[in-house]
This record gives sequence, structure tokens and C-alpha cells, in this order.
Amino acid sequence: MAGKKESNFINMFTSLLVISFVAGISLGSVYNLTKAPIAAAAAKKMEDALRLVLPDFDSIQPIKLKSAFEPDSLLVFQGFQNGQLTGWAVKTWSKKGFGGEVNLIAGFKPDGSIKNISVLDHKETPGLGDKMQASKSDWYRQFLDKNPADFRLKVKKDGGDVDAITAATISSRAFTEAVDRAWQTIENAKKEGGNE
Amino acid sequence: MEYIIIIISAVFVNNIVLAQFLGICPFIGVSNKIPTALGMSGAVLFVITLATIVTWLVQVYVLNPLGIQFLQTIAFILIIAGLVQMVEIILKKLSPGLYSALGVFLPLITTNCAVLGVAILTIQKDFNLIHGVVFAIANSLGFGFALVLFAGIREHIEIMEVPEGMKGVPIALVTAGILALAFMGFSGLV
Amino acid sequence: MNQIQNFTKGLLKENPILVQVLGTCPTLGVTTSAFNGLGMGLATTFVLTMSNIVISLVRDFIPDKVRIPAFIVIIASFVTVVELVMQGFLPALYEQLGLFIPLIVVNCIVLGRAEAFASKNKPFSSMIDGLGMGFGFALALTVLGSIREFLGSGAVFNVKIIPGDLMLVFILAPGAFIALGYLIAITRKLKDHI
Amino acid sequence: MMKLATFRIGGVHPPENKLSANEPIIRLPLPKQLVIPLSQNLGAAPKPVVKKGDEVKKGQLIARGEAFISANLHAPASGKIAKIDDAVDSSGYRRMAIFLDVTDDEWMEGIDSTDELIHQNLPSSEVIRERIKEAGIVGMGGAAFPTHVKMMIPEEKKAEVLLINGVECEPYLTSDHRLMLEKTQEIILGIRILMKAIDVKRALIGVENNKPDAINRLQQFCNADNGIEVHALKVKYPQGGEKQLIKALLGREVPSGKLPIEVGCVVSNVGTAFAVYEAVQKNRPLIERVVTVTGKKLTKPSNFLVRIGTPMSALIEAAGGMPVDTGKIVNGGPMMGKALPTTDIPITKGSSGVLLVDQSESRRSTPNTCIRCARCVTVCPMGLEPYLLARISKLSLVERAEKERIMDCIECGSCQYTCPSALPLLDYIRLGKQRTASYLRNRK
Amino acid sequence: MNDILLFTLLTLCLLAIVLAVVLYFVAQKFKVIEDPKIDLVEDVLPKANCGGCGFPGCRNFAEVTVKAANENNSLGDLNCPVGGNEVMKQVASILGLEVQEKDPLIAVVRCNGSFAHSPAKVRFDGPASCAFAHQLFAGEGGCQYGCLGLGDCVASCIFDAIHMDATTGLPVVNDLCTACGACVKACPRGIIELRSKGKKDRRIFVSCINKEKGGPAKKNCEAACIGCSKCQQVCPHDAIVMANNLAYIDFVKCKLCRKCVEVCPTDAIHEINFPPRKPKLEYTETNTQPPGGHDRLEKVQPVQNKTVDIE
Amino acid sequence: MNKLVISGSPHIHDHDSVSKIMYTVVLAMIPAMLASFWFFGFDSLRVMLVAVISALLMEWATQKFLLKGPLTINDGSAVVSGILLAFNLPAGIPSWMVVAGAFVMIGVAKMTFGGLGKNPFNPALVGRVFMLISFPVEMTKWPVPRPLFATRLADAITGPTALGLFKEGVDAGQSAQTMLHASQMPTEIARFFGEMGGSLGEVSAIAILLGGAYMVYKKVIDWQLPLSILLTAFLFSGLFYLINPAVYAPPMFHLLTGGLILGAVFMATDMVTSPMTIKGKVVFGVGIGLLTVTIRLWGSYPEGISFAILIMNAFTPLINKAFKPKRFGSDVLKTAKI
Amino acid sequence: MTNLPKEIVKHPGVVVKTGPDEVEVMILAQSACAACHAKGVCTMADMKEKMVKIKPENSQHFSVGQQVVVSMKQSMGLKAVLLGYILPFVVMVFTLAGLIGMGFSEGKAGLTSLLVLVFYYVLLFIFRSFIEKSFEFTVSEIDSVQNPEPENLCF
Ligand SMILES: Cc1cc2nc3c(=O)[nH]c(=O)nc-3n(C[C@H](O)[C@H](O)[C@H](O)COP(=O)(O)O)c2cc1C
Ligand SMILES: Cc1cc2nc3c(=O)[nH]c(=O)nc-3n(C[C@H](O)[C@H](O)[C@H](O)COP(=O)(O)O)c2cc1C
Ligand SMILES: Cc1cc2nc3c(=O)[nH]c(=O)nc-3n(C[C@H](O)[C@H](O)[C@H](O)COP(=O)(O)O)c2cc1C
Ligand SMILES: Cc1cc2nc3c(=O)[nH]c(=O)nc-3n(C[C@H](O)[C@H](O)[C@H](O)CO)c2cc1C
Ligand code: SF4
Ligand code: SF4
Ligand code: SF4
Ligand code: SF4
Ligand code: FES
Repeated sequence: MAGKKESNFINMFTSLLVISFVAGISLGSVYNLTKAPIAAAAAKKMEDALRLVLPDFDSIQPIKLKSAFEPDSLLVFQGFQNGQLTGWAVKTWSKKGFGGEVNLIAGFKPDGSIKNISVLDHKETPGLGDKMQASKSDWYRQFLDKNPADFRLKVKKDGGDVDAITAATISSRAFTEAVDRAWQTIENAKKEGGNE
Repeated sequence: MEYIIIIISAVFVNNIVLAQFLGICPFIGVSNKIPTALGMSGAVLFVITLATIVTWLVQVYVLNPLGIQFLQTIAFILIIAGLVQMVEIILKKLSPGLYSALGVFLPLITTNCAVLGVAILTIQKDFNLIHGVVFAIANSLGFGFALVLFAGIREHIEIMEVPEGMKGVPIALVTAGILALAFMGFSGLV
Repeated sequence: MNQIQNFTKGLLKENPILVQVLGTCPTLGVTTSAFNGLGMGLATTFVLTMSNIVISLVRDFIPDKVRIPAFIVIIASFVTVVELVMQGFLPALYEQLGLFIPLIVVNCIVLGRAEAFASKNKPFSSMIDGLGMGFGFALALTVLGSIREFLGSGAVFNVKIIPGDLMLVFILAPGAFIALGYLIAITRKLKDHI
Repeated sequence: MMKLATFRIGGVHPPENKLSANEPIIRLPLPKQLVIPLSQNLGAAPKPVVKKGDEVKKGQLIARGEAFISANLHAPASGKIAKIDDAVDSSGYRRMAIFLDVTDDEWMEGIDSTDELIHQNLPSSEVIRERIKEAGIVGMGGAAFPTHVKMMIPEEKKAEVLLINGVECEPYLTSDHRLMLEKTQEIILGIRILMKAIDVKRALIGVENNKPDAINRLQQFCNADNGIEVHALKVKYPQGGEKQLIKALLGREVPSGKLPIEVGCVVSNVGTAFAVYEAVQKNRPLIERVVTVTGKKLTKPSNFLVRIGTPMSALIEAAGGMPVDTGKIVNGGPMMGKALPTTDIPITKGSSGVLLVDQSESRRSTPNTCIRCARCVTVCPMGLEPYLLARISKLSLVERAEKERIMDCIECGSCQYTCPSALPLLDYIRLGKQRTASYLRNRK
Repeated sequence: MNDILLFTLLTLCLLAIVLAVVLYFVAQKFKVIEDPKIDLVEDVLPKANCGGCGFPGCRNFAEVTVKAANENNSLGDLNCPVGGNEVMKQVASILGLEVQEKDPLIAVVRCNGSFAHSPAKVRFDGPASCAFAHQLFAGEGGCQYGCLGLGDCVASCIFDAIHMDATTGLPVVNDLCTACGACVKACPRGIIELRSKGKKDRRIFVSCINKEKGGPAKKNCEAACIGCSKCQQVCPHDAIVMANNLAYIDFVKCKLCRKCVEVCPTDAIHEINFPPRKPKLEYTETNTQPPGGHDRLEKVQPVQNKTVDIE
Repeated sequence: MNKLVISGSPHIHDHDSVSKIMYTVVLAMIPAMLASFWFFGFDSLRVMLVAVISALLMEWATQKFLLKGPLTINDGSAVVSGILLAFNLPAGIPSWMVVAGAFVMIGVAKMTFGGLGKNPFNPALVGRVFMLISFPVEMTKWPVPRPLFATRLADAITGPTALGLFKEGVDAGQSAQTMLHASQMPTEIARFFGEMGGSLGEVSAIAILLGGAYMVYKKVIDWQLPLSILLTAFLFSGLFYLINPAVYAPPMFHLLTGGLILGAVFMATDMVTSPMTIKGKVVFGVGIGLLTVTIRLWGSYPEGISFAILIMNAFTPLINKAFKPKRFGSDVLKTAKI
Repeated sequence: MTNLPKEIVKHPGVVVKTGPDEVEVMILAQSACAACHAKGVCTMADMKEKMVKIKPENSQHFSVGQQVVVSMKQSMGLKAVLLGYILPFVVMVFTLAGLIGMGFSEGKAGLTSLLVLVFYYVLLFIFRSFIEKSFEFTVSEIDSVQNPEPENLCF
């Protein structure tokens, strides 16, 4: 090809430089343009999850509460409506899943009953353990509006009140454990709060 | 213990090829000779580990402080390309004999997907450097393990003459599928 | 070669996945559902087409030896653009495709077309070529995604066709390999017959 | 009885079918014309020293082996050379042969024509070797390797023991068996001659345990003085293969690609020992041999003493004629013999038997695919992997074949005999051996 | 301009510079620049990767031709038999060279020991491999030179150009043949020869390679060349040589006059694609088309309408 | 006169054939089939029939329409595979799933590679694992055995397998001892004779061993292979039992449950997919034993033999390369007796 | 795998340059890659065709453009992998692990291990003549023993 540049050092150097310069400018600009939407998307994801599991709120206050089972702490979002506490959303987890960790966010009403639960991520088998997701089955509905004080958060096999997903007791157990962790944490905090 | 878990996970449970789908091209494209497969695994081990160390340093000491994490893809790929090339030049310059022996012995060694994939995964998983290196090693071992097993099966298949329509890639994929099926037995080990 | 042929060759005759068997990793990794396959296919098409155009435009200014790094920079830039845009506007899909979005950069098809076609042809042909190959890629991914989604969960594009699950294996890794293996075998047969 | 010796790896037990075991050796009448193929021995064919129209006497040299590995040919009867022309050999290929119109059965002068046993005056080893060479003796065990060459022990090697192969492990064949019974003393003498030729003090005769009469008979003449021992061996094919025999008798293994002398042995067949006796003590060249004619449908399975050059058809006639449903005629035993395209093929020095197989048995079953049952591997006496060798032979992967030691295969056929899929394993292995051999030659 | 943009630029340019330096050294070390002509040449090659040219694949052939052109300014003996003159002309023009036309060749099966001419006397039972049968025995018909009919040549052809004819038991070459020579190498008996395709695809050859004397030859096969040399005597162009009781027609000298065909007492000389001569030859159904017709089957030898002995 | 046949030597054959071997295996499976019929009734017949028929159908169809080769459905290998697939399924499995499994078994695992003898993986196990992963719900519902003629509940009720029960319990924090003596747990004797929940063919150890002995007698399998599996599993699980009996089950429990014996006797011995030499077979067996116990003790699946055999199948070519038969001439005993 | 070290690896190539005592051979990528449509690019950084310089006894025998087979002992290939990849890998990882174990920061440890890698290569450079000696190749003309085989029913 006639116009082809020779492969000498200067040519190579400059052409690469020019290309990266242009690429840099464009990428920087695209980044600047998408920064806001990306942040918004991330924020929206969190808010969506919270909207799902918390009763109506107009402001959110994240706090850390000591987990009921471990020395670590859990991230808890307190929802307020007109300054009034409307509920807690607890980011909780269990490592007992079939495929690994199960992360979910569980929302509680002020009286301690479950408002809603949303699975953030999990590695359970599609078609089995993934039935814990709201989008896959209604299994999670059995938790709604139950108060763990009288609804024992254990699968039936282990002597609780939770009906396990068919053939996925392990996943169900993990899910239930995560919810239990959240609930106990809230309850502990309440007690301590009460004591304060 | 953590290291062992990382290794078992990467070699058996989440094998880089059979479960994570990285480095499939060399896996199905490359020779059926077992020593060659071993040699390739050695090369991949070095390249992936080296790449992981360098990219980790770049991510933590350049991209993160400057707030330009979004350049990860482009930076990593350029670094990896440069590194591989550099090793090549160095070897050639240092010892033409050694370089020639590698040329005769190994088919292409760069496994782009796997190298870049492991580098990115190391960052995504928030590993510190040493965990990252173990992770890289473990994945290379997983790659080598799958490659060597597959080389054996492939040789068997080649001698047994499969049906015309399935020859080559299709049979390799189906075999890999069955192998992946067998490897599901490892699930839950970690 | 006329532009129509130039476009259609990628669909079957030189289909990047089913005939040339390039880019197997993303193919297997993202096709758990038809929708994911399509998403990945379109993302790749975008990168492929854009980089083909740009490379074709600048091909004469790049010395041979730095051709490949220059192509990589260009391709990686478009990949990053896709990444950013998806992250901002299609966060759900972005999460599903995960690692495989940045891996577009090492997808043999993209670099392969850059090298084999765009670096030797005019921008318009290169664009058509990129589109053709991209659609071929997307087509294969969508077909494979549909097959796996259907066999795995009895649905296509999330539309349930059969109640309940069918054969879960197809959504998992083994099913991916097996389904692609047969798909390639079938394509070969079809290709011979056309 | 104590445990009988045998070789360790592999082996099979085909039905023995030794139909003619009790038939004494009968001398077959001379035919009108003898066709004596020039190439009867391993190595180079001898060059004719007679021409058309020449009158020859029984025992006269008619072709001289000039090459290093070659053997002389002698007139099996007196008569006139009709022509020197092509004749069909056992493969159906046309090869040079001397056609002799028989007129008479009178020995040439200088040949002891009596049956008297000559014990004394064993000549020196040089003379023995010379006489063996002159007499055109080749191995009668099947390979027809010129015996005088075998007797020339390389400088750096030392023969320690002579092994005499009286195993006759091939089913059906009984010629060695009968010879051991009827010519025992001659054989023992032949062995002593051979021992002297290669300068060893010890000789072992290996005989399979299915020939107790032969073992007994031989034992009578073996003693500490002559250093000859008879060993009964467990019946297992291919015990007669020289490597297997050495393993069975001495526990030594001939290394891959090496000759028996590597482990200090020389192996000869009983028939060879007999021929050596006749040549050295009676000055008789090798012009006749014992041939078993057998077959399940044959009226009279027999053992004949036959002149070299007699057509097979004459033997079959003498054994009661060809049964109507003969499907295959085999020159040799059923495991290693060669299927013949016609019966107009002359007996040569290496023919040990003619086997008529009926139609139902002559067709092979349809091959299936290899199910990797490993039976072939288990029975291969050389420790090879026949299924693999056959595959790589089929794919012409000569280098791989060499690496898998295809050249070690002794073509015993145990693998093919036993393969449940009826695969033509040995057919392919032979092809592979041929290709590998030519590849190896080219490489050198 | 904000920080991010600055950092982006800096990082990328830095990487680019490093890469440029690295690659500069590569350029120094790996001085071989792939000649773009190689691709061009490869594009015109048939891509059959058959090895007919003597190289493992078309790409190799392209490399070699380009190299030869650069160094010797000629293609020498390099030839792609599959593409033939057509392709070699294109290759030459890419490389700025001329090629002289070579006569196109085609494989010819020089045996007519069909089931009818050389009926089977024995039955072969074993792997369908000519190479094996050849080492085992002379052949079912008894001719030790003749075709074994087990199709090693057929299997060796990647162009689908040679097939076994079920009625004769002999292989037949069709015009898909590219003269790659694979069958010639595959036949253990050396029956197949590459001969000039001839004008209008017409050719004359002795369809026999039997070196035996007339008697035995004729005993095994009615259609054998019996070495009578009638053809040699009648040939006006000195195209026929006799050796070992066998006639051979030199295709360079042969002018296709057809005189020898008529005199051969055993019909061992074959003519192909000639217009039918009056009654002497009978044509089978497949052979009735006029020469140059699209029938893929070679116009074969006159086949006697005898009953064919196939088991 | 008829024509003489020309062929290479040898000219005789021992007349054993592939179909004889396969039907010997079928014969050897009869005790286990009877046992499954005894414990699971007509459902077991249904599953076996469906499996065999669909296996044959698939083999026939692929050969007829895809491979266009000779039809070999009479060789009996598909029958063996079919029965073995059925042996690995619970009695209550819906028929369509059996059909799907059998199609995958023959279509994917066997015919794709060219049919009998060419498949690197055990077809029945590929079919079984495919089903296990595709239909986990149905594949883990085990009807409680109910000996024919025994007066028990009419309707099939489902229960866990012994291994499943144990694993669940231990995972949930129960001690091994309590689990072993839990009411649902079959007794040692029941385990031996097969009165426990499980796949059709795996429940009765005695029936399988009987078949195994017959195959060894008929020289269809080598005893070293099953023995090495059982022994390894016994020793390896025994080791952990000695270390911590509160968490790990005793070795006998491992041997008699979860199809270990079925796998060892009928599946690992599949000659097509196992190594060729005895040494190789022993290595293969040891590998299976170790993997099975590993999966059982630490993996998610309660039962591990299917996976273990499949994984070791992948090693078979390597084992074959590493453990060649002893070549003649490799022991050069120059000094041996003379 | 008892006879593994003796095995020979072969690789087809084309002679690109001949000198008085050496020939330069272009090694073509192996089968799978050679047939691939995109072989020129699929590994962006790796050269698909490598030049190897070989000193055969009979370099005069070869001409440019000739198809040859380069062969060497398999053990040499493994040794090359060892020297070229495995050892540097070990050096690098051990340095890294050691330094981090000793309490250095990850950044420092990482950089040092890369430096040590450089050092390794310098060492290799110093011993190059020694290393060089252990690699021997033979170049031979292509042999065409492979002839195609007929298909048939059995097997
Ligand atoms: C392929 C496969 C995937 C599985 N995935 C899960 C899962 O995600 N979650 C789960 O709890 N059990 C899963 N299981 C089932 C468990 O192994 C086990 O059989 C089940 O939890 C038994 O409990 P159940 O029937 O009492 O619920 C899976 C089984 C298979 C075969
Ligand atoms: C070239 C060559 C040289 C031989 N030299 C000897 C020898 O020196 N000593 C010996 O005992 N046999 C020698 N033999 C014979 C073989 O060992 C063997 O006896 C012969 O090939 C027949 O053996 P078989 O009947 O077992 O096949 C030689 C064979 C050949 C081909
Ligand atoms: C498989 C096989 C079986 C053999 N069986 C016998 C046999 O039974 N008797 C025998 O004398 N030679 C047999 N031989 C030939 C011997 O190997 C060897 O060549 C012979 O004993 C050497 O003696 P010779 O040179 O005197 O013939 C057999 C060879 C092979 C390969
Ligand atoms: C001893 C023996 C065991 C067998 N085991 C199996 C088996 O586990 N699974 C199977 O599909 N076929 C089995 N078969 C049948 C046959 O070998 C199998 O279908 C082949 O793997 C198909 O190529 C067995 C056959 C025999 C002789
Ligand atoms: S005996 Fe036959 S079926 Fe068995 S492994 Fe050997 S070749 Fe294969
Ligand atoms: S014929 Fe060869 S491969 Fe077969 S058993 Fe005998 S020695 Fe072994
Ligand atoms: S021409 Fe040669 S290769 Fe072809 S069938 Fe005849 S003998 Fe066989
Ligand atoms: S005329 Fe016929 S038979 Fe006579 S030499 Fe010529 S070709 Fe042969
Ligand atoms: S796409 Fe080729 S290695 Fe991943």
C-alpha cells in the first residue's frame, strides 16, 4: 500500500501517541458523560432494594449494628417518614448456601415483623436454589408479614416454620439463616436501645 | 487454609476452563500431546502470574489513586500485550537456543482471555497481592489440569476416529461438556 | 465482492462462532439466556463496527509494526465506551455479562476483522463487514442462548413456553459446551447443503 | 507333578486338534515332476547352477546360495531339468523355480543311503558348519533361516546353551511330534552335532506336555554325559516362539530387537537337528521333510515324508483327497500358516503342514468395533497393545508405531484369535510392521 | 479540563510510549516482514490443502512461491496441480512473472482386470486395504500386477474424483481429478499413472501393467497386454515402447490416431472420450453421452455385457 | 467348486463375541433386577423397560439416520447401558425423564463419539449425572422400599437415602452416632439385602456381588478393579472415621450405601472406559475410591461414585499411557538360572 | 511414560535463510493454528511464526524455501519451559512471598519481585553460552511416509 507509513521509531512513536491521545480524550469525555448515570444507576439499585423492603420512607439513615451471631457488624438502613422511624432494612448474608454465599436485604417493620426480603446475590443452582429470588418464585412470600417472634426462622426439617423450597433445603436454610441473623440483630439493637 | 481453598476452588470447583469459560480457544485448539500440554501449562503459569502482579500494582498504585478505574480494560490489555512481547524478546535475545526450543516445543502460548480474565477477576475479588498471586497460580494450575486431561482424551478420540460431522471442534466441545459435567461433582468442596 | 455478500457472509458462511469458532469464551459464558446472548452480541457488534470503521480510516497512518497495539488501543477504547454506557444505562445486563464485557477486547473476532479486513479495506466496506460479522456473532449467541434457555428453563426471551423447568443442565457449564458442540456440527452440515 | 515351566506374559489355548498324532510317518511316492522354488529360505535366493536339459542325480547341487544369508538347493530326485521358469508361490506371486522331470530315485555318489545310525566320528565344528552349509539346511521351525548362519556365533558373543524346539504349539501339526518319536536317536545325535558346532556343553529340549510319549522317548537318550535335558512345558501357544521358549526354559528375556545369542542361546527346531544329523553323518543334503496333512473333514490325516518340490495336491490326494466343502487351504498351522490360492504349490523346506479348513470355519466373523476389552493386550506374549498397534497401523502413524514397539510383534496371532470383536488385528499390524520397517530403512 | 481527563491521557500515552519502545525492539529483532503477496497468492489458491504441490498446505505453497519469485525470479517447478494453469497464471501475474503452460494431467487407471475379464479364483477375507492384500497375495483374479479392487486409491482422494465401479470392481476416475497424485502414491501396485489429459480430453493408453508373458497373463485376465507388439508396429509416431512383455504409450509422442487400438488382440488399449466408432465398441448406459458431455463418469472401456461374477 | 478363502493368519478364532460379553453382563444383572423388582415393584420394571427401549431406539436412529453405518443394536451394549441407567434412577422417576436421560446417554455420550468402544466416558453415568443435574427434584425423591407380598402401606412414600439422611443430619449439627441409629436409617442387614431407599439397582449389595462374581467367573471383568475401589473407599473413609467418629460415618456404612458397590462392579468395569492393564485398573480403582469418599465427605453431593467414575474416565487415556503392559524383554535377567 | 525423555518433538518449518554454518528456519504455528482463519492475529502479542536459528552439520544441504522438519529431544522442550518460564516464575513468586512475609508492603514486594525477575534474566544472559550448548536441533528434509489409508467397516 502506497501511503503506508514505514516502521521507523519516530513513526511508530508518534502514531501510537496520537492514537492514545485521541483515545484518551474520547474516553475521558465518555467517562465524564456517563459518570452521573453510573452513579445514579448504582444509587437507584440500592434505593430500589430499599423501597422494596422498607415501608414508605422519605429519608434513609445507614447505621452499623453489631451482628447477633458474630463480632462483625451489619449494615442497617433506617427508614424515616416525617422523622418517624418506619422500619429497618438489614443487609445480611449466609455462607450456608449450596453454591456459596447468599446476600440479601431484609426489611422489618417497627414491630419486628418482616416487611419484605430481596435477594442481592447468590450462587445457588438455577431452577433450584434460585427459587428464593422473588423473580423466580413466590416462595419468599411465606415470610411476608410474619413476625419471627412467633414464626420460627428455621426450615421445617430443623424444627422451624419455614417450608423449604422443594429439593433445595440447603438454600432455604441459608436464606432463613440470613433473615434470622438480620432479625436477631435488630432485636438485640432494640433491646440495647431500650436499655440505653 | 485460605490458600488451599483458593486453589481447590480454582482447580476443581470453579475450573477456569470448565466452569468459568476462560481460555477455551487454546483448550480446544491446541495439541493432543501431553508433554506439550504440560509445557504450555508452565508457560501459562508464568505469564498469568506475571501479568497479575503487574496489573495488580498498576490498579492499586495508579488507577485507584488517580480515580481512573474505568481505564482498567484498556490499561490491562496493553500491559499484558507488552509484557508477553517483552518476555519473548528477552528470551530471544538472551538465548536463541532456548527460544528456538520453545518455538519448536510449544504452540502459541498467549491465552488472552485467561490472562486478562484472571487479572480482572483478581481486582474484582478485592484480593490483596499475595491472594491475587495465589489465585493466579491456582487458575493456571486449573488450566493446566484441564489441558492435560483433555490432551489425553483427545489423543484417544483421534485414534478412535469419530464420525465425520463431529470431527474437530464439535467433538472437543462435547467432550469438554461431559468433563464439565463430571467436574460438577466437585461442587461444594469449598 | 458486493456489499450484500460482504454483509451476509458473516451470517452463515463465515459465521465467526459457528464456522470460524472464534470467541468461544464469551459465547459459552453469556448464553444462559437468549436475552443475554443478544445483549452481548449487540455490544460486540458495536465494538466491531466502530473499530472497523476507525481502523479503516487510520490504516494508512499506522506503521506496520505498531499496527496491532494501535488496533488494541482503538478496540479497547470502544470496549470501555460500551462498558461505561452499559453500566450507566443497562445496569442489569451489565451485571449479567460481567467479566465478558471487558473480554470483548481479546475476542479474536474483533481483532481478527481489524487485521484481516479493516486494515485493508475502505471504511464503508469495513463497516458493512463489521456489521455482518457482528450480526453473525449476535445471531449465533442469540440462537445458542435461546436453545439453552429453552432446554434449560422452558422459556425463550423470558417467555415461558413450557411450564416448569426442563433440563437445568443446559443453563450450566456442561450444557453450554454440549449445546455449542452440536450447534457447530449442525451448522457445518447446513453449510454444506446451501 | 511339579509345576511345569512356561513363559510368563500372555498366551492362548486354542483347541489342539492334533488329529494325526498317532499316524506314523509315511514316505510319499515320488511325483512325475518336482517344482523347486529357488527362494525357500530367509535371505537371498540361491543362484541356479544347472540349466534346462541338464541331467541331475538325487542330492546333486542345483542352486548355490552365494549371499551371506542364503542356502543351497539340491535335486530331490534324479531326472532332467525341464525348465527354469516362474512358478506360483504360496502367495500366488510368480517366482523363479527349477522344474525337474523325475526319472529315478537313485542317490548321487558319496551319500550314505542306509538307515544305519552313525554315532561315532563327530567332525570338528568347522567341518560341521561347512557340511550344514553344503547341505542347504534351513530352520525347519518355520522361519527357514539358514542354519549355518545361525551357527556362526559373533566374536563378541558366547553361546552358553543350545535350545531345541520340540514344542510344536500350533494346533493340528504333528510333524515334529512324530519325528521325535520315530527319529529320536538321530535327533539326539543331531543335537550333539549342533552342540559341538557352537561349542556348548548343554542342550535343553523343550516339549509341551501334550506329547508325553515323545518326552519319554527323548528322555531315554538324555543323560548327564551328553548334557542334553528334556523339559516338559505347560501347553500354551506360542510357546514355540523362540523368545517364549527361552523364557520358559531359562527365564531369560531376549531384549527387544535382539537375537537369542544376546542371552547366550541358540534355538533350533527338532527337525533341524534331524536334518543336521543326516547332513553331517550321512552327507545327505536337505531334500525332504516331514509334513502333516490334516483337517477335520479329511479322511486320513497323516504325516508324510515328502520330497521338496512335491505339489501340495499330491499330499492331499494321499491323505484321502480334498473334502468337498474345503474353504481354505493353509500352508502351516492354523495360527501362523498362510492361506493358499491353489493346491498346485510345491512343498518347500519350510512347509510343516497342510491344513484343510472347512467352509464354515474358513470365513471370519464380521468385525465389530474394538470394545477395549484388553483381551488382546492380556494374551500378547510380547506385552504389546495390539488394539493400539492395529489402530495406528491403520492410520499409518509409523513413528508412533515404532515407539509402541510394533517391530517386536512376532505375528503369533494370539491377539486376533482372542479378540471378541473379531477384528483383523494382525492383518493391520502386519501392514504397520511393513510400513514401519520401510520407514526405518529409509531413516537409516 | 478536569483531573480525570488529564490522568486518562497521561496513563494512556505513557503506556503507548512504553509499548512503542518495546515494539520498536521487536521490529528490530524480528526483521521478517510477511510479504503481503503471500496473502494475495493464498487467496487465489484453491485452498484444498491437499499437498499435491509437495507442500503441507496452500499457505505454505504461497509462501514458497513468493520466496521463489523474490529470489530466483521464476517459479521453477512449483505448480499447483489442483488449480492448474488457470491458478498458476494468476499466481504468476501477482508475482509479476510468466508461467509456461503445462499440459493438464489426469489420473489413469491402467488395469482392466474387471470381474468379467479376470474372474475371482479365490475370495479375500480381510481388511479392505489394497496395501494389506498386496502383501498377502497376488489378487483374487490371480494377476499379481492387477488391481486389487479394495480402494486405497479411492480413500486417498480428497476430491471425490475416483470411485469404485461396482460392476467392474475397478476404480474409475472422473473429471474432478486434479492430478494431485495422491492415488498414485496410495496404490501399492503402481497401477495409476498421471497422464496428459489430452486434446478435448481424449486419451489413449494401455490399460494393463502386467509384465508376464502372454500365456500366463492371458490365463489370469482376458484383457491383459500380452506383449505381442502389434501396436508398436502399427504406431506411426513411435509412441509405443515395449518392455517386459508390456506395451507403454508415451503420451507426449502419441498423436491420438487410434491405430493401435484396433490392432490390439486383447483390447488392452483404451481410448477415452472419442466419438463412438462403428460397431466395434459397445457402450454402457453411462457412456452413451457425446464427448464433452456433463456426465461426470469417465467414458470407460467397452464393457462386455457378460454376466458379472460378483459374490 | 466354491472359491478358496484367502486371509491372513490366524485362521481360527475362539468364537467369543461382543454380544456374548454383553449378554453375560445382562445375565449378571438379573439378580439385581430381581431385587429391584422385589423392593420397588412394577415401577422398577417400567423404568428399566423405558430405559432399555429408548436406548435401543436412540442407537438405532442415530445409526440409521446420522452415522449411516451398519446397525449394531443387537450387540447388546445398548441393553446393558439401558439397564445400568435404570439401575441408577429412583423408582418414581417420570418416564419422559428416563427417555431424555437414555437419549443423552446414547446420543451424546456414545454415538457422538462413533458408537460402541469409542466413547471416553461411561454412557450410563453421563446419562445419570445429566439427569441428576437436570432434574434434581425428581432424581432425589426415593420411594421407600416395600418388598413384594409384604403387607405395608399401599402408596409409595418417599424418603431419603441413607447417605442423604446422614449428610443432612450431620450438616445440621447432629452427631454421626445419632444419625446412624435414627429411625429412618436402614439397618446393616437391610443395607446388605437392599431394603432401603435408593436407586433401583444400588440397594441390594448381595445381588450385585452375585452378578459380579459371575462376571469374574466368566472373565468379563477383572476382580482387581472393583476390589481396589471398595478397598480404597473402605480404608479412606475408615481413616476419617477413626479420626472423628462423631462426624464421619463408619466405612461399612459407606460401602453399603449410595451405589458404591453397583458402581464398582458394573460401572467402573465398563471395559470401554476403563484402563487396559491390571495395574492401570488398580490405579483407576484407587482414584475412584478416593474421589468418591472425598465427594461424600466434603462435597455437596451425598453420593459420589458417579462423578468419581466419570472423572476417572477422563484420566483413563493418561493411565493407559502411563501403565503400559510389561513389555517382553524389559526384564533382562542375564543371570537367571542356567 | 518411562521413555518420555527420549521422545522427539518435530515441527515443520521453512528455511528462510542459509548461512555458512547455520540455517534460519521459520517455524509455522501448529496444526490447529495453522489452519485457523485468524491465525495472524488471534494472539495479538505473540508471533505466529518464529524464526529459529539452527546450526546443523550440513547447512549447505538446505536451500531457502525448502520445507524441513526441525526436531529436537522432547526433554529439551521441557527444559526450555523450565528455564524460560518455570524458574523465573518460582523466583518471582518466592521473592514476593518472602518479602511480604518479612513485612514489606505489597507495592514494594511486588516491584522487587519484578526486579528480581530482571535479575534472573541477567543471570540467564551470563550463562547463555552454557545454556546454548544444551539445545541441539536437527533439520531434516520433509519425509513423506504418511500415506492415506482407506476407510472401512471395522474399527
Ligand atoms: C445439580 C444440583 C444442584 C442443586 N442445587 C441445589 C441448590 O441450589 N440448593 C439446594 O438447597 N439444594 C440443591 N441441590 C440439592 C441438594 O444436593 C440436596 O439434594 C437437597 O438439598 C436435598 O434436600 P431436600 O430434598 O430435602 O430439599 C442440588 C442438587 C443437584 C443435583
Ligand atoms: C540378519 C539375521 C541374522 C541372524 N543371526 C543369527 C545369529 O547370529 N544367531 C542366531 O541364533 N540366529 C540368528 N538369526 C535367526 C533368528 O534369530 C531367528 O532364529 C530366525 O529369524 C527365525 O526365527 P523364528 O522362526 O522364531 O521366526 C538371524 C536372523 C537374521 C534375520
Ligand atoms: C509364534 C511362533 C510359534 C512358533 N512355534 C514353533 C513351534 O511350535 N515349533 C518350532 O519348532 N518352532 C516354532 N517357531 C519358530 C521358532 O521361533 C524358531 O524360529 C525355531 O525354533 C528356530 O529353530 P529353526 O531355526 O531350527 O527352525 C515359532 C515361531 C513363532 C514366532
Ligand atoms: C463389564 C461391563 C460393564 C459395562 N458397564 C457399562 C456402564 O457402566 N455403562 C454403560 O453405559 N455401559 C456399560 N457397558 C456396556 C458397554 O460397554 C457400553 O455401552 C459402552 O461404553 C458403549 O460404548 C458395560 C459392558 C460391560 C461388558
Ligand atoms: S481384544 Fe479386540 S476388542 Fe478387545 S481390546 Fe483387543 S482389539 Fe479391542
Ligand atoms: S500377533 Fe503380535 S501383537 Fe498379536 S499377540 Fe502376537 S505378538 Fe502380540
Ligand atoms: S488401483 Fe491400486 S489402490 Fe486402487 S483399488 Fe486397484 S490396487 Fe487398490
Ligand atoms: S497390441 Fe495390445 S496386447 Fe499387444 S502389445 Fe500392444 S497393448 Fe499389448
Ligand atoms: S475466546 Fe478465545 S480464549 Fe477465550
